[in-house]
Amino acid sequence: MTVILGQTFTGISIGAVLLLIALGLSLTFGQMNVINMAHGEFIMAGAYTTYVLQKSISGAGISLLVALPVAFIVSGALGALLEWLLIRRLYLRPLDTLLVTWGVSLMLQQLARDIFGAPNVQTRAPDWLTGNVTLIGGADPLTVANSRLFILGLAVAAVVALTLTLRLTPLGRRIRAVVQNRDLAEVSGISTARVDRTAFFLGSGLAGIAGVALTLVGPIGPTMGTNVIIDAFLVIVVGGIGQLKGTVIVAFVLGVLQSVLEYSTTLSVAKVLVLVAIVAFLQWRPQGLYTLRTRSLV
Amino acid sequence: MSSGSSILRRRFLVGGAALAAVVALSACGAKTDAAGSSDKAAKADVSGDTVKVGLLNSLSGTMAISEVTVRDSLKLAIDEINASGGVLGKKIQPISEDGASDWPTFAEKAQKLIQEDRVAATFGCWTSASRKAVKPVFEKNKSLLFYPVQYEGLEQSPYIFYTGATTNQQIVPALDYLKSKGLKKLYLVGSDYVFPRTANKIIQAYAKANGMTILGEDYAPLGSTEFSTIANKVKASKADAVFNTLNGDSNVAFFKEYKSAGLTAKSMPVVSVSIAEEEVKSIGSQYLAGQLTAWNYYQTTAGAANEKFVKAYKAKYGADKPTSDPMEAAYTSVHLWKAMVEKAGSFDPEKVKAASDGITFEAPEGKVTVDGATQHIHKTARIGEIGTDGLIKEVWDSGKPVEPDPYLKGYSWASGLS
Amino acid sequence: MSEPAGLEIHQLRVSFDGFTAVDGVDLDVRPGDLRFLIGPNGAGKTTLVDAVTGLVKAEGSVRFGGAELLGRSVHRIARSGIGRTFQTATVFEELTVLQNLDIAAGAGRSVWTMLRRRNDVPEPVARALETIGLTKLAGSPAGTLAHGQKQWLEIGMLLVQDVRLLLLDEPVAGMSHDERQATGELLERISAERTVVVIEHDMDFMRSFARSVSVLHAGRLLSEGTVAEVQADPKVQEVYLGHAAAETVTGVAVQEA
Amino acid sequence: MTLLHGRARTWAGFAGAAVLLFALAPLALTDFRLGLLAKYLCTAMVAVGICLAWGRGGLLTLGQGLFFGLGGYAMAMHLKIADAGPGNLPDFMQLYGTATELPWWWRPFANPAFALAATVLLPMAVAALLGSFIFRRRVKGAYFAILSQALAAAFAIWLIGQQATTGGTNGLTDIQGFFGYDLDDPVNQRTVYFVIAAALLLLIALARQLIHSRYGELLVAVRDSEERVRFLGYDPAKVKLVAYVVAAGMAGLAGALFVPAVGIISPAMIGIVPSIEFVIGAAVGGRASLVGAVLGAIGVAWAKTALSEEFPAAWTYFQGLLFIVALAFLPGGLASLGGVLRRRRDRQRKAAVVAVGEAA
Repeated sequence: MTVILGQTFTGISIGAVLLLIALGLSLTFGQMNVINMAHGEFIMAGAYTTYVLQKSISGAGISLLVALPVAFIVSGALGALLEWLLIRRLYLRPLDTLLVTWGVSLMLQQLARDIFGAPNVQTRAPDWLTGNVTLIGGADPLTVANSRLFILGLAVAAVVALTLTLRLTPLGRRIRAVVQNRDLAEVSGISTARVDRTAFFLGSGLAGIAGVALTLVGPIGPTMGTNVIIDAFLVIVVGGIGQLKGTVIVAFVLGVLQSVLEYSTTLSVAKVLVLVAIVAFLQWRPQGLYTLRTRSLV
Repeated sequence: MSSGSSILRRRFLVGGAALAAVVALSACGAKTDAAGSSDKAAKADVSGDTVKVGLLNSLSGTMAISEVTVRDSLKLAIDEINASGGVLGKKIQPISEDGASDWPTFAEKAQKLIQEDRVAATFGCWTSASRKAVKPVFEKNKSLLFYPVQYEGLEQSPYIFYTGATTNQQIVPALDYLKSKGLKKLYLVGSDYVFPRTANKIIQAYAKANGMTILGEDYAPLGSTEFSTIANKVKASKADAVFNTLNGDSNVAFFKEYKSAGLTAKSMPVVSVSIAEEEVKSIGSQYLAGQLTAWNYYQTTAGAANEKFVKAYKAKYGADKPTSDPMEAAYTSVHLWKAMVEKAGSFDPEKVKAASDGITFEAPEGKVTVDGATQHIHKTARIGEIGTDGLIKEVWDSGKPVEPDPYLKGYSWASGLS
Repeated sequence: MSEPAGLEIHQLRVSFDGFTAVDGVDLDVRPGDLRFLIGPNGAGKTTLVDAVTGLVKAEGSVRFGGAELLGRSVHRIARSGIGRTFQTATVFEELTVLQNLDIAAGAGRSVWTMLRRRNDVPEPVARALETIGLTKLAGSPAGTLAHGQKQWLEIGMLLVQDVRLLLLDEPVAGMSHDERQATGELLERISAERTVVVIEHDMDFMRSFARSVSVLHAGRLLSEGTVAEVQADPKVQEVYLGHAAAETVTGVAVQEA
Repeated sequence: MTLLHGRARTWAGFAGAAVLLFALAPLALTDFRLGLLAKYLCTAMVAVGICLAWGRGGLLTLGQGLFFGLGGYAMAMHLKIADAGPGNLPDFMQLYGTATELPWWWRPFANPAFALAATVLLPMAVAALLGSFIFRRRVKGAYFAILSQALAAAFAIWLIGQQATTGGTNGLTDIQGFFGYDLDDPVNQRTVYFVIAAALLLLIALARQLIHSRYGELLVAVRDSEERVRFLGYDPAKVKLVAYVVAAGMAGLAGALFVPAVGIISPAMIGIVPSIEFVIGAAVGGRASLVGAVLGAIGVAWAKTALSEEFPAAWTYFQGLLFIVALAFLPGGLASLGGVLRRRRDRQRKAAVVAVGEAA
């Protein structure tokens, strides 16, 4: 029983990481239909930002908290720059975007290698994040790592913030208007180019925040982005493009599925099974968990 | 009615011309080294006053995190040798190639170094997969590879010198150490490739013969960074110790998760065979302090040769750069090659091989001796404990260099392994 | 050439997420008719055509030449002799006019024929080229055609399919006066041998060429008859009062509605 | 008249390519470079299929590594069994495995005819199975692309996990012979190259026939407007399936011939990264043009070798830049360069004419 509960919690924490990684994509890929393979490198930029800040700010806790907004801005700015330089030329060719941003991703990885060195770098987690909380005591205690709780909290906060931004702010209304009907938005006086760039800034900024979170659980190195990028795309695709709630549900479901399967088999087998399950699921619901119903043909 | 397709036809013709250009370009690439030799054993080019050697390491891709430091260390050794007059009066000219963490690329670059650059010897490779990929290339071309990383044994190529530890110089001593400390229930965690799988087979056989029990065995694909479930399994097993054969990135995630699960070096120590000073630096002593590693060299290893090596390395690459076992083995391999060549009086691989037996070198890890029969090295086994300062402190050593035994022929419990 | 067939729609109902777009429509189009389907935006005209062609799920009954269509897949309905066009012309822009027509003519071809090159111009294709007046442009990519020519090509593609019923969604939207006239005459020629249903906003065009008219409003059939009968119907006048003028002006801009 | 002229051009093109591949390249290149060219030609064979499926059919086949791997492993399994000799296990199984006899799913590959057929038919069968589901459910665009990647990744992870029977991360290495011929011998290596070059020309001819057939026109129609094709009475799922399956067979054959050329097949040739690299070659050259895709694949593979030899520590910058420039600014690939320049010239000329007209 403890095992099942424990694995469920582990799954939720894996899901929280997946959610944070995928959240930015739900804007850039989900809303704007841009397949940005360099998203992983924006996550990497967030992680390196944490590393750099920790060199100048001594307190591990403070530097981590400072890193959150700074990484948001650093990765966001990188994203906006990429949008301005390349992606805006490619809005009508989503699949070309994939290959072009793949090239960008290669270059950013090499850049990280040249700036920070090829080996991974280290960040210190504050002491209040390295321990764990006991949920159920006894001989087989059920514990949850503080770092995982922090990431879960961060993921929930990010989802809420993103939802509120899209629902309540004028910017959010503009983004939704552009997503729903670009031409109509344009004739209504919305600068679609500016909205695109802002949305890209937000989505990439969220990748930066995910990067800060990843420093608590994984390696910080030039290839850290490639390790997670496909998982993130799968979450969006299975959740349904343009559907935030789909992304949230699927991230947690995949996390729990992975952790439960892994406990009874091995990591490799669990990964293969999850991938096969995803392929099978898309046969059943080719547009993902939630779909936007439209009358359009395409 | 064929106006549409005639455009395509014209393109095809244009394409033919472009193909010609491509072929011409690759031909240009080849011309730099003249003589399109169809001679099977490409002879090393030692005609000038320099001798070329190949450095074959992953400078991009996932393995770059480890292999770049090996290349740096190789370059240091070459600089030292050139500063003291070179080999047989010739300066060494290193040709660096990127294996790109991709095994077929390793094979391609190895072939390029041997056949196009006509190097006298090649130094490098890290993963067993890359070594397995290049092994036939070196054997077919009768050219030498010096492989500087500890590995799973069970191999003895006539054209490879293994300057890292084989299993009886690292894994077996580590098991002896655990046994001597009364840690008898083990959990095995490794990356999913040849070295961990073979190492764990050896550990299983050892455990069976020595009254130890293996409570679980888990593998993660190379590059995996999600270890919470494995940490849960390890914790639930209530093992005495964990034997860790994870490689690269995975270690970082594993140790972060290990600490988060509330496991410590006191409650359940981890013995790692792929965590050297460089990895400690990237994981953080916060997560590693007190954990054990098994190697043949640490930055703190005593001796004048090591002081000189560490000083030279830091002077060349920066005071914050640590030295580690694979870097030391790489550094040593160049010096061993030099000694072999000088004893043979020739760069010819066959003569070098013939001269190799008994060659010694005062390496940073202490005196090492080449075993001509296996082309492995006599090395001292060492267990170290990771300190809060990120350095590894030796807590045990084998006292004298251990004779290499890649097929574990001298261990009765290992008889069924190969 | 096969005989034209009629379309009998009975109590057709289509709903999306609780919104009923077509709400129990009965429609009887006789073989050889040139029927215009009019109505304000959101009346359910396009949805009705979608339902007939299998693009959206619907309840009720749609019979064509006596056979039930509802529940069949899109390409099967197409093979039974029904062809349609869309509000925006969808021809294959990268293929030539000839290739467009050849593909349209070839749904029943054998695998062997498909895998070989096309060496001549099939007879029905040549005839259709003549009918739509694009013989001279046969070798041009469809993407380079003028707007009106694309619509004609689309109609030509239906002709080579040998469809017995053509469903045309705003065929003259965005056309010049001359092009409209030519299109109207084309439709008259076609309807001699086939049944034609046209969704249209352009009232002048409707008055000039319709043989019969059905008026839809809010998913229901409001009125049916000849042009004169429908125009005289007070219900139609009520719905169209003030609408008609606006419709003809904005007909193009609101296409996506 | 024009027809004859066109045919003559085609034959001239093929003849030229044949002279280059069979006469000039072997004369001009060292054994090593010729071996590399053989490797490039294998990626070009994959590109032929990608040109058909993606360029003409609009299917972004981002998982060709899966089919390349199936073909490669089918061939390598046979060669390993043959190397080991009758009754013996392949070397890696003796080292890492526990079994004393061949696993059941290895056994059919001992038969050379079965293995050869499997290199092409196995990928095609897998593609047919996957495709019939995927296309009937109308999975397309980004979904199809990501799905393909997931499949390739799953296959690679599975292979890695089965070390005892697949060689794991190492893959199948150290392949010595090719149907009785010693691969050590440079003459035989050369023959392998000729086989690959001939296979490539054959695939190009096959793809050309398909592209210029009625099916080829229909495929383009499906790419441009799938719904429209459906209204014409075709089933687009079947049309796409044919292109997908043919492309898979080509990738399988490429994988099979890659094995004797390079002497190794490993999961490193199958996962996400190699799958993207296959597509990029075709895209840089020009996805819709057969010649463009083939030359693009050869060119990109060659550039990778040349750049990494010249700048071992910085070549990925150049590679990334190449992709960006070629794809962001030349959507039709290098094959469209001529057209782009011609259009620009025409526009300028037209502008000039207008200006003159206005002036008059």
